Amino acid sequence: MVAKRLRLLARYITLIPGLFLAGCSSQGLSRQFVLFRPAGPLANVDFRFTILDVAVMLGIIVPTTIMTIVFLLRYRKTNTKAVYEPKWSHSNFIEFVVWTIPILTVAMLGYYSYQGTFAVDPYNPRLINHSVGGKKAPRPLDVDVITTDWQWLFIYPKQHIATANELVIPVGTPVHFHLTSATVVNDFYIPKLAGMIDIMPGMRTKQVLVADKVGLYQGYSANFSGGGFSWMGFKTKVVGQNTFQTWAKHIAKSPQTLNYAGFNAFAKPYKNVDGKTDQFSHVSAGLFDRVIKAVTMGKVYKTPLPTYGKA
Amino acid sequence: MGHGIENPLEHPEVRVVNGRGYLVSYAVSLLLMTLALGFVTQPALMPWALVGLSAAAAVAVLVQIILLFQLDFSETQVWTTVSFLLIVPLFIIAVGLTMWMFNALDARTMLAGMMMH
Amino acid sequence: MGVSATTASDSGKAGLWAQHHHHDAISTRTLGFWLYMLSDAMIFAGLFATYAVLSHHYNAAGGPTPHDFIHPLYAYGETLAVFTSVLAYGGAMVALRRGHKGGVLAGLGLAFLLGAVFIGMEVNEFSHLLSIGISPERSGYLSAFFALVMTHGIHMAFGLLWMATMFFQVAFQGFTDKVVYRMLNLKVFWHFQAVIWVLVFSFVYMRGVL
Amino acid sequence: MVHVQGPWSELLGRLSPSAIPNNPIITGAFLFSAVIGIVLLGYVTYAGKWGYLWREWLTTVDHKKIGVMYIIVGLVMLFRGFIDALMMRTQQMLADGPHSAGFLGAAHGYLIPYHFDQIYSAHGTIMILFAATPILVGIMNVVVPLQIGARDMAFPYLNALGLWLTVVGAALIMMSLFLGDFSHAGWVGMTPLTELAYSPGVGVDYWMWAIQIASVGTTLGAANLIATIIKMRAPGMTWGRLPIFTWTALSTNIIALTSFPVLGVSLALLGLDRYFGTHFFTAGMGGNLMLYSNLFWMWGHPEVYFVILPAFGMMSEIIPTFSEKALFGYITMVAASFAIAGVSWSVWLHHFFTMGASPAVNTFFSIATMVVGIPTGVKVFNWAFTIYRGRSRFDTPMMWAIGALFMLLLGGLTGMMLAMPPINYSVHNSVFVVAHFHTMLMVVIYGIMGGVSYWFPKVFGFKLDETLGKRFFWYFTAGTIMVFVPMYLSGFMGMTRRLDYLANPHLLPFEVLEEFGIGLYTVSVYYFVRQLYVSLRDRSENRVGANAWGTGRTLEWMTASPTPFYNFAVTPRVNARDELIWRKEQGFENTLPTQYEDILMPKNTAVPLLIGAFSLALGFGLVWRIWWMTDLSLLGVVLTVIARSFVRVTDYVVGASEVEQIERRSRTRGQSPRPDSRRGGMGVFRPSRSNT
Repeated sequence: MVAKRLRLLARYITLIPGLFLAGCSSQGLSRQFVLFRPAGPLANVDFRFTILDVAVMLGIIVPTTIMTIVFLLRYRKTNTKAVYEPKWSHSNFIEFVVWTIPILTVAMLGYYSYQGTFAVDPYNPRLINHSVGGKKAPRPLDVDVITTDWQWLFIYPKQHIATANELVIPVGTPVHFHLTSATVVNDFYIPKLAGMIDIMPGMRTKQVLVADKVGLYQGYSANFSGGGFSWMGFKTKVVGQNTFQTWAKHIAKSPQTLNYAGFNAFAKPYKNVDGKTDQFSHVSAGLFDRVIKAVTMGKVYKTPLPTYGKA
Repeated sequence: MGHGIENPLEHPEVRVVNGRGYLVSYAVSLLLMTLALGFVTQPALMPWALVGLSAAAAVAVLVQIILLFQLDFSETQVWTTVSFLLIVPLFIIAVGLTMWMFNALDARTMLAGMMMH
Repeated sequence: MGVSATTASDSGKAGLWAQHHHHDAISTRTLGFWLYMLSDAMIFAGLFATYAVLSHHYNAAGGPTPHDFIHPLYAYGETLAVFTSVLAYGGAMVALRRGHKGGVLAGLGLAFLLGAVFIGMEVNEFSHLLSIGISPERSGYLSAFFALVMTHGIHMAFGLLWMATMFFQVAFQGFTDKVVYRMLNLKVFWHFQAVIWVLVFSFVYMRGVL
Repeated sequence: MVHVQGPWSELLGRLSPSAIPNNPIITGAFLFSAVIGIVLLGYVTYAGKWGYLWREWLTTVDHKKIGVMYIIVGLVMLFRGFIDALMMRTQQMLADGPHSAGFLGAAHGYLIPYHFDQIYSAHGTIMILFAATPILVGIMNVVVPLQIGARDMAFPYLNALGLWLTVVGAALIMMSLFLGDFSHAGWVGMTPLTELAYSPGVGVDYWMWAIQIASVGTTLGAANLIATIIKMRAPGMTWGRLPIFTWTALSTNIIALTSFPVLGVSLALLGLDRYFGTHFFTAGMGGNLMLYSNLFWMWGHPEVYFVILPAFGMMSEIIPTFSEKALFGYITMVAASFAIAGVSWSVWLHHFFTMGASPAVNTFFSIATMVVGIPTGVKVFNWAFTIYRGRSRFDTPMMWAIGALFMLLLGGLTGMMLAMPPINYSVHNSVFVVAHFHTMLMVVIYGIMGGVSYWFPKVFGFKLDETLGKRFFWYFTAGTIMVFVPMYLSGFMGMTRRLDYLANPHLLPFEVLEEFGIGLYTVSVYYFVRQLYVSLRDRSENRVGANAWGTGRTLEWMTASPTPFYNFAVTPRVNARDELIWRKEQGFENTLPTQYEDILMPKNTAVPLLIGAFSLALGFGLVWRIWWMTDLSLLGVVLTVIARSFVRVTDYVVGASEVEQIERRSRTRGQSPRPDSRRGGMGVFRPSRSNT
C-alpha cells in the first residue's frame, strides 16, 4: 500500500524538473547563474578556465561512462552470447593506455592551472593592466576593506570617505582592494566581478578588479564568521566615472565622520538584518593600518556568552 | 599467543643489542652537539652556524637512528626500517611545505611584508 | 605477473592447511609499538612546523625573543643528561641480552636517575622563565617554544613512569615474554626521545641564540 | 588558566542548571532519545540479557564483534547526522528571501542562526569522524583478519580500546545536544572563530575533545591494523597474493597513522589557546590563524583519502565477485592505492587556496591535487575492464559498487575543476564545493553500503533481503541526485556555504528540489530499517554456507558463515591470489583439515571499557572545566594501564576436540537451512569463558 503510493509519488517527482525548467526560462531564472555571466576580466578568466576544464574532463568522462554502461549491459550474466573469460585480468596494452590517458590529461590541465593561477594573481595584475591597457587607462582607485562582526566597511582613503555595507566603484577603472578583518576570517566575493579572497584579522590581503559594465552586483562574505554571517551581503554599484566623482563629493559632505574611536563603536557585533548602509566623511587617515596594528597587538571585539539553546 | 622461541631472551630482537653501538652513538652524538654549541658560541664559526647546526643535527640523528634502533634490512628489522623510511618524507613534507607556504604568505599579508606592495 | 591471477601458485600442491602455525608475539609487539612511535614522530612534525611558522620576529609581538632567555650551556647540560641516560638504558639492554637481572635493574635505575636530572633541569629552567614573566601567554613565539619543549619534556616524564613500572616488573616477574617486549618497546621510546632532543637542541636552543 | 565568561565553581566548573537548553526542538530530540534509550535498556533488563551483553559484547576482544560494534556506532551516528541534514535542508527551504516566514523565534525559517550553525557543524563532524570513519574501521576490523587468515588482530586488547575511545567521542557529541551546546564554527573549526573571544561557550570544547579522544582511538587502531597485515598473514599469503581490500586497508591505515597525530596537535594547540590563553591561532600577539588551517588540513585531506581508499577496496572486491572474473590489473590497483595515499600528503593547501598564498605555492598544490586524479582514473578503467568479458550479476552489493563508480566519475569531474585555482576562487566557499565533496563522500557511502551487504552474511550467517535492499538503493540514489544536482547549480548562482538565511529568493526552486531529495532519502532510510528487520525476521530462510555469494574469491569465504570466534579452525595455507577460486579449480573446495589442534585465544577484558569510562569523565571534565574530575580521571587512566601491565596471563586455550565440535555443528547448519530460533543470528558468537 505504502509502496504503491510512493511509486505514485515518484512518478510525480519525475515531472517536477520539467515544470521547473519551464519556470526558469519564463522568469529569466537562467540569468541567475551569475558565474556564467562574468562582468569583469577576473571573473571572465575564471569562467573561461571552467569551460576549458569541463570540456577536457568530459572528453574522458563521457566515453568512460558509455564504456562502463556498455560493458555492464553486454556482459550481464543473462546474456549467454557474450564472451566469458574469467581469468583474463591483465593486458600490457590496456594498462599502458589507462595510465597514459590520465597522465596526459593532468599534464595538460596542470599547465592550464599554472597559466590561470598566475593570470589572476592580484599582486601582479597583468590581467587587469592588459585589459584596460588599450584605452586611456584611468588611475586605479584604492579601497580599503575592513570586515567586522558582521558588517563591511569600505574606506576610500584618497577621498577620505567610507561606506558601510555598500560598495560604489567606477566602471572600467582598476580597483585595488586592501582587505583586513577586525574580528574573524571573512571572504570577499562578488561572483560576477571577482573570485574569493580571504579577509584575515591582523593580516592584509589584496584583490584587484575591473568592472566592464555599469550595474548592480551582489557581493557576499563567503567564509563563515558567526551569527550574522548570512546577512553579510553588500551591494556593489558600478557607476559611470563621472557619477562616481559626484557621488564621492556627495558622501564627503555626509554628517557622520569616522575616526578610530568611531570605528570601535561601529565594530560592535551587529547583525545587519535590514540591510542598512552608512556613509562617512572625514575618515581618519591610516585608519586601515591602525585597525590591523591594534588587532596584531591583541585587540579583540568579544562575542558575548550565548544562552544555551538560544541565540 | 605463543611463538616459536621458548626463551624470550633468545629472541633476535634481544640478541641484536650491541654495547659497542651504544658507546659509539653516545660519543659521536655528544661530539656533534658540542660542535653545534661551538657554532653558536664561537664568533669565528658563526657565519657557518646555520649550515653547521643543520649538518650536525642531521648526522647525529642518522647515527642515533642507525645505532640505537639498529635499523637495517635484516629479517628481524626490515619492517622497522621500511616503515621508518616511509615516514621520513612525510616529516619533511609536513615541516618543509608548511615553512614554504607561510614564508610566501607572510611576505604578502603580514605587516612586515606589506612594504613590498 | 603476466599470468592470470588465479593460477599463479607455487608447486600446485603445497598443502592446504598450516598445522601448528604460530606468530612471533615479541616481534609483532615491537613492530606495533614502533608504528605508534612513528605516529608520535608526526606529532613532533606538527610541533616543529608550528615552531617554524611562529618563530619570526613579529611572532614575538614585541616580547622576548630566544636571544633574550636561552642559555646554550645550560641546554648543553640537558643534552648531556639525556644522552647519558640513553647510554645507561643501553647498558640495561646489554644486561638483558645476557639475562643478567641485576644489570638490567642497575641500568634502568641509572637511566631513571639521569632522566630525572633532565626533568629537574627543565623544571628549573621553566620556573625561572615564568618568574621573570616569560610565559607561553606572552606571544605566539613563546607559545610555540613552550609547547614544543614541554611536549618533549612530558614524553620524558612519561618514560620515567614507564621505567619505574618496568623496574618492578623485572624485579618481581623476571624475564617473561611480556616483560621482554616491554623492555624492547621502552628502549625504542627512550631512544626516540634522544633523537627528538637532538632536533630540539639544534633547531630551538642553538638556532635560537644565533 | 584563562578567565571564562559566566559563572564557574570549584565543584561543578561551568556546569549549572542554565546549561540545560530551553528549546522545543532540543526537548523533542531529548524525549525521542530518552524513549529509545529506556526501551532498549528495558528490553535488555526484561530479556535478562545484561550478562550476555557484558560477556559477549562489552568486554569482548573478538575483532568481528568489535567491528560490528564500530559499525553499529557508525550507523547510529549516521542517522543522527542525517537528521541534522534534514533540519538544514528544511531551514534553507523555509528561509528563502526577505519575505520568508519565521517560526519558533527565528526571523526566517524555524532555526535561529546560532542553532543552525551548531547543526551544520555537528553534521560535518559526525558524518566524517563518527559515521564514515567508524563504519570503515569496523569493516576493516571484520574483514582484514579473515582475508589474511589470522585468528584475530595483532593486538585484540588495543582494538577494543580503540572502539571504546571512539564511542566516548560519539557520546560527548550526543551529550552536547542536551547539556550546553555544540560548536558553531563548522566541522573544521575555523580560527579565530573558535578562539575563546569569539566562541565563549562550551560548544567548541565539546567538538574539540570529542574529536581528540576519538582520534586517539583511530590512531591506535591504525597501528594495530598495519601490524596485523604485516605480521599475522597465513603461510603462503605473500604480498603478491594479498586481497585488494587488505591492500587498501594497509594504505589507508598508513594515512591514518601518520595524519591523525597532526590533527591531535592542531586541536591540542587550539585547546591551549582556549584553556591557557596562549597565542597559537589568535590574530594578535604573534599568533598565526592560518597555521590552524594548515595543521588541520594536513590531517583533513589525508582523512578524505582515509575514507575513500577502503571504499575503493570494497568496490574492487565486489566487482570481481559479481562479475565472476578476476580483478583486472591487480598490480596497478595496488600501485594506484599507494600512489593516492602518498600524494594525499602534499595537497592539503587546496582547502585554503583563497588565503592569498603566492601563485607558485598555489600552482604546486594545484598540480599535486590533480595528480591524485591519475591513479583514481586508472582505478575506474580497471573496474570497467573487470566487468569486460565477465558475467555481471546485479545483486545489491554490485548495485552499490556500480553506483559508487558513477558517483566517482561525477566527483572526479568537479574535483578536477576545484583543483584549478582560477576556478576554485570563484566557487571555493560556495555550495558547489559542498556538492562536490558530498558526491565524493557518496562514493564512500555507496562503498560502505555495498561492503556491509556483501560481508553481512559472512558475519551473521544470513543474507540481507534483496528486494528491500534494491529499493533502498534506488530511493537513496534518487535522493542523492535530487539533493546534489540542484546544489551544484546553486553554486553557479553564487550561493555561499553555511547560510541559515538565503538573501537571494531565486534559489527557492533549488531548495524545494533538495527538500524533495531529502524526502527520498528519508524513504530510503525507511527501507533500510525495514530491510534489516525483515532479514532478521526471515533469517532462517536466508541462511548461507561458507561461500555466501557462490562466487567469492578470497580466504574469508572459506570459513563458516557465521564465522566462528577463532576464524579458521586450522590456519589455511595460501596457494594463489584468489585462493578459493584456485581450490575450486583444483577440486579442493570441500577438502577439510584432517586433524584439529588446540587454539590459543585472547581472553575477554573489561579494561578497555574502564579506560573508556575514565576518558569520558576526562572529556566531560575538560569541557565544563571541572578540574578535580579531569585530574582524577586522568590518574584513573594511567593507573589502569599500569595495573593491566601486571596481568600475566591474557590468553586461554580452546581444546582441539571443542574446535572439532563447533566445526561439525556449523557445517550441518550451513548445509541444511532450518529454523534455529534459540541461537538466532548472533548465536554464532560462542560465549568465551574467561574474563579478566
